[in-house]
Amino acid sequence: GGSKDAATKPEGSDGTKQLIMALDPDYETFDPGLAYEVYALLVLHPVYDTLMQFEDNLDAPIDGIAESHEVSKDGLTYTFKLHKGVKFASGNPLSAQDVKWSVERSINLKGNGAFLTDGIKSIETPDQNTVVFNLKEQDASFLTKLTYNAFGVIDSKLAMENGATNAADASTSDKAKLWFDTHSAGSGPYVIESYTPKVEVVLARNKNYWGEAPYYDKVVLKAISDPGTQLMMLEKGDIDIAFNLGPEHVKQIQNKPGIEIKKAQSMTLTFLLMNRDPKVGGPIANPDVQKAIRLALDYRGMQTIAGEGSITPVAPFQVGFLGTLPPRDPKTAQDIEKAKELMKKAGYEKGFKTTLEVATLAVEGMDLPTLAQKIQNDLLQIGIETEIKTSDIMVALDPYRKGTQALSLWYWGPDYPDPNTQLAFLPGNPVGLRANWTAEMNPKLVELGKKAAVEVDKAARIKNLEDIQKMMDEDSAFDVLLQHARHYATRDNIKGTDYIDLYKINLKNVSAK
Amino acid sequence: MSDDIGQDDLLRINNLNVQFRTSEGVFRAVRDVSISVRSGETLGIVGESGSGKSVTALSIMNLVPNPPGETSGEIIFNQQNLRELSLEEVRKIRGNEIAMIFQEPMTSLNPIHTCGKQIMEPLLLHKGFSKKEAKARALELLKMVGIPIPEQRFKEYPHQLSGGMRQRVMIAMALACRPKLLLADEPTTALDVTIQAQIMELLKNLRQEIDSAIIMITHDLGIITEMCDRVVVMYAGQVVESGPLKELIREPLHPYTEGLLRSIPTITKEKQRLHTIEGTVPSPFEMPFGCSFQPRCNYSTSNCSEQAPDLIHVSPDRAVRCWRQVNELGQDNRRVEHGR
Amino acid sequence: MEDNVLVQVQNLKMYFQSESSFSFNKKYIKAVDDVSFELFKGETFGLVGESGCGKSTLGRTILGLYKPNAGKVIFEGEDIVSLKNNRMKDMRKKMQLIFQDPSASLNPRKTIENILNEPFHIHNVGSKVERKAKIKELMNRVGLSEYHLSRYPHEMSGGQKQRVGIARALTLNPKLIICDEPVSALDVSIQAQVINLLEDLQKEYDLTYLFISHNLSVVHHICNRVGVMYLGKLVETGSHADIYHNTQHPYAKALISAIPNTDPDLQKERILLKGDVPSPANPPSGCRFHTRCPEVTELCSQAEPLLKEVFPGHFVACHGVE
Amino acid sequence: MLLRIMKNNFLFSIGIIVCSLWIVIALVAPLITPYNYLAQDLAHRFQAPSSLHWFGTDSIGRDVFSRVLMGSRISLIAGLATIILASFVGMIYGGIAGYIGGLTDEIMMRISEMVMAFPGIILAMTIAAALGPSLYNTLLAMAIIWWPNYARVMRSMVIANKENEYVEAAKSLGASHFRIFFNEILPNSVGPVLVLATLDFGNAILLFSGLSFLGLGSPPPTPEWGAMVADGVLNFNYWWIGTFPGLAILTMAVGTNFIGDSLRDFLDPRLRKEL
Amino acid sequence: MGLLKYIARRLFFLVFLVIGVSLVVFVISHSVPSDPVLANLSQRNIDNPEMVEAFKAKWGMDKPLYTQYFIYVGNLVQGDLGTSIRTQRPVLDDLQDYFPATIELAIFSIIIAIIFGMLFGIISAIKRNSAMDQLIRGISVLGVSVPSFWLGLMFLLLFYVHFGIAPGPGRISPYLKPPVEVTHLYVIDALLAGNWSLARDALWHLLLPGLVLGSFTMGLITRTTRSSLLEVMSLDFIRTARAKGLTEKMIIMRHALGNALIPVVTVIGIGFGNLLGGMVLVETIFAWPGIGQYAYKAAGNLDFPAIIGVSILISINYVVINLLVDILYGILDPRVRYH
Ligand SMILES: Nc1ncnc2c1ncn2[C@@H]1O[C@H](COP(=O)(O)OP(=O)(O)OP(=O)(O)O)[C@@H](O)[C@H]1O
Ligand SMILES: Nc1ncnc2c1ncn2[C@@H]1O[C@H](COP(=O)(O)OP(=O)(O)OP(=O)(O)O)[C@@H](O)[C@H]1O
Ligand SMILES: [Mg+2]
Ligand SMILES: [Mg+2]
Repeated sequence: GGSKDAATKPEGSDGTKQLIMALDPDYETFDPGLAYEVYALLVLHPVYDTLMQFEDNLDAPIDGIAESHEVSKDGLTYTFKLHKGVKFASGNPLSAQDVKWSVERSINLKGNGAFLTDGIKSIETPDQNTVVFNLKEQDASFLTKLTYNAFGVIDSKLAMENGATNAADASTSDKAKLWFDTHSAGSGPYVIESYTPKVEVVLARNKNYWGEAPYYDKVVLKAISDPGTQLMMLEKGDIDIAFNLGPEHVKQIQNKPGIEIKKAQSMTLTFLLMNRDPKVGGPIANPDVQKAIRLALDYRGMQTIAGEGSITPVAPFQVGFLGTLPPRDPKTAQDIEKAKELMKKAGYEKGFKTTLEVATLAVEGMDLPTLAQKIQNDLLQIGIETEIKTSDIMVALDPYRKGTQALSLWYWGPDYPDPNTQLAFLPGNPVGLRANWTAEMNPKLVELGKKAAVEVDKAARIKNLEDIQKMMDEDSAFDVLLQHARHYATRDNIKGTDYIDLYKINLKNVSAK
Repeated sequence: MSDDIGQDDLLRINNLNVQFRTSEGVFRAVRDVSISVRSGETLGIVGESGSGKSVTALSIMNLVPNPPGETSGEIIFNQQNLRELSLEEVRKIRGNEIAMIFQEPMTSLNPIHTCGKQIMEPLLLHKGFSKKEAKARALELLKMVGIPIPEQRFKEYPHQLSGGMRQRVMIAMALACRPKLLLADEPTTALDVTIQAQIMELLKNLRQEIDSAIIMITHDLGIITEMCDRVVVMYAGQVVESGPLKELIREPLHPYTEGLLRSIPTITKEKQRLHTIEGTVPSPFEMPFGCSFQPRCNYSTSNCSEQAPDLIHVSPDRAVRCWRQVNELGQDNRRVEHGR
Repeated sequence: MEDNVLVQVQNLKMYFQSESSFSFNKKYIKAVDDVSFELFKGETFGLVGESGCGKSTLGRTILGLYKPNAGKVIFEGEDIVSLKNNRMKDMRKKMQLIFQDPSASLNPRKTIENILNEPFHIHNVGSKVERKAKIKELMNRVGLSEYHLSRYPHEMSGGQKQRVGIARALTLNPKLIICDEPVSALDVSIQAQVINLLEDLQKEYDLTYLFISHNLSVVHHICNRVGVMYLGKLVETGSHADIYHNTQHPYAKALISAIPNTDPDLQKERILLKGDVPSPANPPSGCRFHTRCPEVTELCSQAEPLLKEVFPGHFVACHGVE
Repeated sequence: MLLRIMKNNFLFSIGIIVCSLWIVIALVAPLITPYNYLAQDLAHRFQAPSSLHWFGTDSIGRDVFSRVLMGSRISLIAGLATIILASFVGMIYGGIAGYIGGLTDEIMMRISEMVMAFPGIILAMTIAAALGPSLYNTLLAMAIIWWPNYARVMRSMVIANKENEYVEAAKSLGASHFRIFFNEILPNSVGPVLVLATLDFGNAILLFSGLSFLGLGSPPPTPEWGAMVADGVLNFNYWWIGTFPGLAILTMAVGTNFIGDSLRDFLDPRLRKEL
Repeated sequence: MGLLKYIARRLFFLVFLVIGVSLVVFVISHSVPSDPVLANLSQRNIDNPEMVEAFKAKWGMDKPLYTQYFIYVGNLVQGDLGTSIRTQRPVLDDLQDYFPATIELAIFSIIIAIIFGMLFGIISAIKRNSAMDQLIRGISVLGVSVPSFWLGLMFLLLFYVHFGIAPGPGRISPYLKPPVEVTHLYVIDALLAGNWSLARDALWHLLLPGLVLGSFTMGLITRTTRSSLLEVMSLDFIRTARAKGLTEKMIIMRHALGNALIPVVTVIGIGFGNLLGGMVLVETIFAWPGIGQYAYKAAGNLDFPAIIGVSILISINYVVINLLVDILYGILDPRVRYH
């Protein structure tokens, strides 16, 4: 950091101001048309401008590179006016054609984030500064989707010079991915200066930036997977932000000078999947057993493990989204007696044995297998004996997606910041089906879900969503265990480091105090 | 005590004892051995495997590994008791005044140095030669031991040489500093018959040239017969008989020597049934009481198993360790310490 | 063929490959190269020569332990080289081997009794009682006591171990015993015991010995006929007297003159050979001995001399001998 | 013999004492653990070592001391199983290669060399990732990494023993290959392999703990030392969580290696005389 | 001449090895229940058959197994290791990025291990059975017994966190910029660039991981040096040297050491191989951006092109090191001739 005292950390040799952030990144590419990892936007948001963006919170997207936008009455046509005189970092002028080219490229690359563009019927550019999107059907979350890097505006001239294309066969003919990994073609305040996988990404100031210049000359994102290491380095002043800390780590540095602990509500959920198919789940498939399990768990204990600030939503809808009910009271949520009764009713008074599958990874600093052991412990109280089966996430995904896990522990992050993304958990929908929770099993809930997806009236939407949650509290193949808190820490001489789930930290805003 | 020892003795070993402390127990490999060698003379030591021949030779050089070996006795070389010298002083004698040729030419040379270098080493060490002088002398030595193209062999490594060649290199090395005493521990046993003949011939010729005393250790009586002036016979760590070659061969006094001589087939003898010494050499841990040879001896009497005989002189030059001789000599027996 | 021939060796060749099987140019060590001779019933045939000249290989090839590259070994009229497994197994009973190193030839993990029982097991002969009786008899015969039966080889002396080896060779009543340096590892005083034992057994069991040794004095003592080998070739064969008193081949002469002599009064002229034995991997051309021969002529390096009968029963392979 | 070596060798004695201690602990672990090694107590998580919890408590309030004690069982079993499995496979493989010799030997040894060249831990990770981490899969992977060592030793032993005259004696008696191999060669060849296996025990425990550190051992809540150290890394600031299981691995490995090291010396005939 | 032939033979084996290794990984990779498609496509896209098809076509997974393997080997022959499914970069590029870090650390720690291992071993052998010997043997056994992941943790806790005398994880301090890459070895590159402080920083960062990584090899080398020296000291030619009148010091320096080092060279080769294996653990602890971490990630993602790539790289490395060891062997030991 530029303001840091030189004793702990010398400036860059030329006196440049630099921000060093340590994180355990998952990004694999910086091609805006392909990147769809959790941390992709942390890097790409300050590099590629989007039409819409979030500033401090996820309430509603605001204009980004668009000066203004208009939505047609039928909700099928979105018209954006671009800021005038914007130049890319290369010096090339930014025009509506660039926007159209970029989005078309994303569509045709068929990358992991391409589903965000699914609703687009066509794109028009009536003039240099106007872009018009025509949608196939109404989409209440379209503006939110526009904040993603799939809609990041690329310097099409520069990109094409380096092998990029927006042609229909782009998924095979586009050759620019490797170039994008170590270069950038955006108009944001930073450019990608270098990228050494597993080591660091260096962002440097875009000298041609059209907006207000950022504070730092350089932002270095160090890949340090181990939270303990991040913590040590932060303590030493070697880094400015330690982003992947567990709840326990921050406790250790609570009173250390020079460090500011940050805590925020993340949108990540951890939940228990309970299969509804008796062929897969055996006794687990019984709805009474599932309810018993929900009652048997010690949510307070789990929140202790997940760390301060974590809560337990009633249903798979994050607190912070529109229409989400207040979280469970962990003190009263557990009711062993009632759970035992339900077990008896289901005919499993003596309990049974089953397997609890869990991926070996940490969710927001909490080790999932540790949580699994807690669940194992709790379930023993109502006679359910579980054997934990751990596997690597990539291996575990297979049976999860095929719906062959009886009882498993999973996490979920929203695809885009809107409650509609959570409807996937409903019966008959993709996530619901992973528990073999089919539409016939709860037609009423399915009905409500369908209504929620198209409802545009805000009040009606809220009511609708609340009904869904209440119903899912009674009957659900999922038990939401936690909505995590995000713990991280910074040196106390920097600001603008508040958490925002989409970007993690909006690097555009970080500066010295 | 022994008054009949001439001052011309180059080496005199008095009451040498070597014992080894091993995991199985302590045993005496060399017991009360007394030997002397005059300068210029060749002394042969024969005896069965394990009878202590090599250990005796090694203890002259102070090379018996300690632990496990413990040595006592006197080794007087050139009027100096080697056992009382410091290690530093002994080193100055080793390889310089006393040199040794070992049984195994295959393993006794360092595999990673050239032959030349190994021959030069004692010269540089003891004689203060310059490298150049040492090399010249080494080449000379190689020629002397009958190695063709010495310049080339000089540069070669031991593994590039045949067994006979290696033994020649060993000999050249031992002779480098013109030692006064040369210990040859079975220098030909590992070699082929024709090569063995070559080496023997070489040693015989060299003996005249270099004028050093030689102790020749072997279990081949043929070699003894051809090379030696005097012979010492060892059995189970003791000297059992000693004397001038011809006398000893013609008229062995100790039953072991006698048996040994008669049990060897020779091409000069007529074909007849071989004489045998029954039984085997006793284990060093289970030495028989009394005379060590008594269990195998045809002449053994009750006396033999009760008390060990001393080495006695039957003539100024001959000694034997046997009760039979003691009894024959009657009261005249005298205890001696030097096998003459 | 005479009736009293037990084994007839004809043009036997045994080559070893010197390189690993992956290499491109294979080299051969011609350990035994075109050797022919006969063994008569009840005789002791001595085989002498320097180390590496192929004595052991020849012995083992005769036994069928190696498959020869060429030639025949006719044992009682049957060529054992071409025998199939089962017939070969039967044939094995008739021929046995005694080794040089008495410690190496006994399995250290078996008791003497087990070792001696092994031949019966393999050929499945005799009842338990019979076997036991036979073993006891043999033990007595080779001069060991019954209490040795429960011992392990390492608990015995070299001479005793060699006796066990001999007993084992006798279990199946063989006709031919190949003694590969049976006494060279033994101490002088024990050597005589074993030699006497071998002589006694020969008489008693009507055995034929092929006696390999490089000790010419021992061979002189025990053998009726002698063969001298040099680099895989037989250079001279003949009766005991032929070889020791009417030596023809220059190599055999040198060999005999090299024997150290135990009579201090006898001074004899020694024929010293130049240099070392060449490697059997690339033997010299012509007569293999020509590089060291004191009587070498021009012809020797060009043509290989054949084994010719120069006197009745006395064969020599040398250009210089008529 | 044992006592005699012990008397003369300080390190060996330590090794014997430490190993016996661990074996005793493993045998009686359930009887002496102060707490149930599975019992969670979220109210008392991350307790520093105290008189109540000698080694402190972990992230869900389990007693680290009890878990360390119980962990000795898995470590010992894993070490033993790997060694047995690997030496068994290696012995058969190496024995066959050595006995048959020639091209077969050449090919078989190239294959085992290939396995040796193969980065073992990556192989183990791949197998575990593919089949899912479990004790069996991990042990299997370890045995796959490990056997070529034994194959090599066994092969050289067999080749050396094959040349022995007693083998030739059996051959000349007409013994079958089967008999020669199993009766004459094998009993004289397994000794050094078994010795190597014993000496290798500590290494197997180390490798196993390394793999379980990477999350490739048996699933939680099994008290595996490697996994416990990993937990300690995760909860970096509570030093006791990782330190004590690490010390346990260390002492067990040191103990076996002290024994192995001294035995190696003792079994080397050249050095034995002087011991 | 003989040497060249020998090298040619080893290189021939290398081809065999590469094929073998790739085949093994290939077989494992395709006989496992998990599916790299699932592992690498987003949840949304998995549900979209078109996307899955596109993905499979892109990675050639729609073809039969043996065809896939032949395609792979075909590419391999042309030096193309394929593209990593996870990073979507050519595996060769990935390896070029990750391998230098590993090599730098490995070389550093092997040097430490060799220096200290041999020194300790020699002292220990000379002072056989003394307290010093027992101490050194204790240390060497400790070295081979200590779990590297744990030692790394302890080192960091103590020297970095607690005492603050050692640098933290990573190849250089986070605020420094890596040197211009020439050899990709930071220390050397920094020296080449004349940047002394950077070189020192990089070297300093090598210390802890280097020690941790090298501890096992050091113990091994100590042990081997000791026993090999003791063994050599009991050989006949040492007795010959004594008989020549050399002092003990001369005997050790001139006659024993040269012979004793021959087996040590083999152990160094083995140790180096071990280092690369142990990398996964140490790199994880020290956030070292090397091949170990890459492999760990690749295995977790069932990224088989990457796993095969790493495996081949490390196997080749193993063979090359063994080749070097053999050549060194020939230099140290004149008896060894490569026919
Ligand atoms: N370093 C040693 N440690 C223990 N015992 C030893 C040592 N050196 C020799 N011995 C023992 O001392 C005894 C005498 O050995 P020595 O080598 O002198 O016999 P030798 O007469 O030379 O026999 P050979 O003819 O076999 O060479 C033997 O029993 C031998 O085992
Ligand atoms: N199994 C084998 N493989 C390869 N070469 C062999 C084999 N056996 C013997 N040879 C070689 O064949 C040659 C003859 O060996 P053989 O053992 O027959 O000689 P020998 O006359 O018995 O010698 P020694 O007197 O030393 O016992 C030698 O060069 C030897 O190296
Ligand atoms: Mg000796
Ligand atoms: Mg032989």
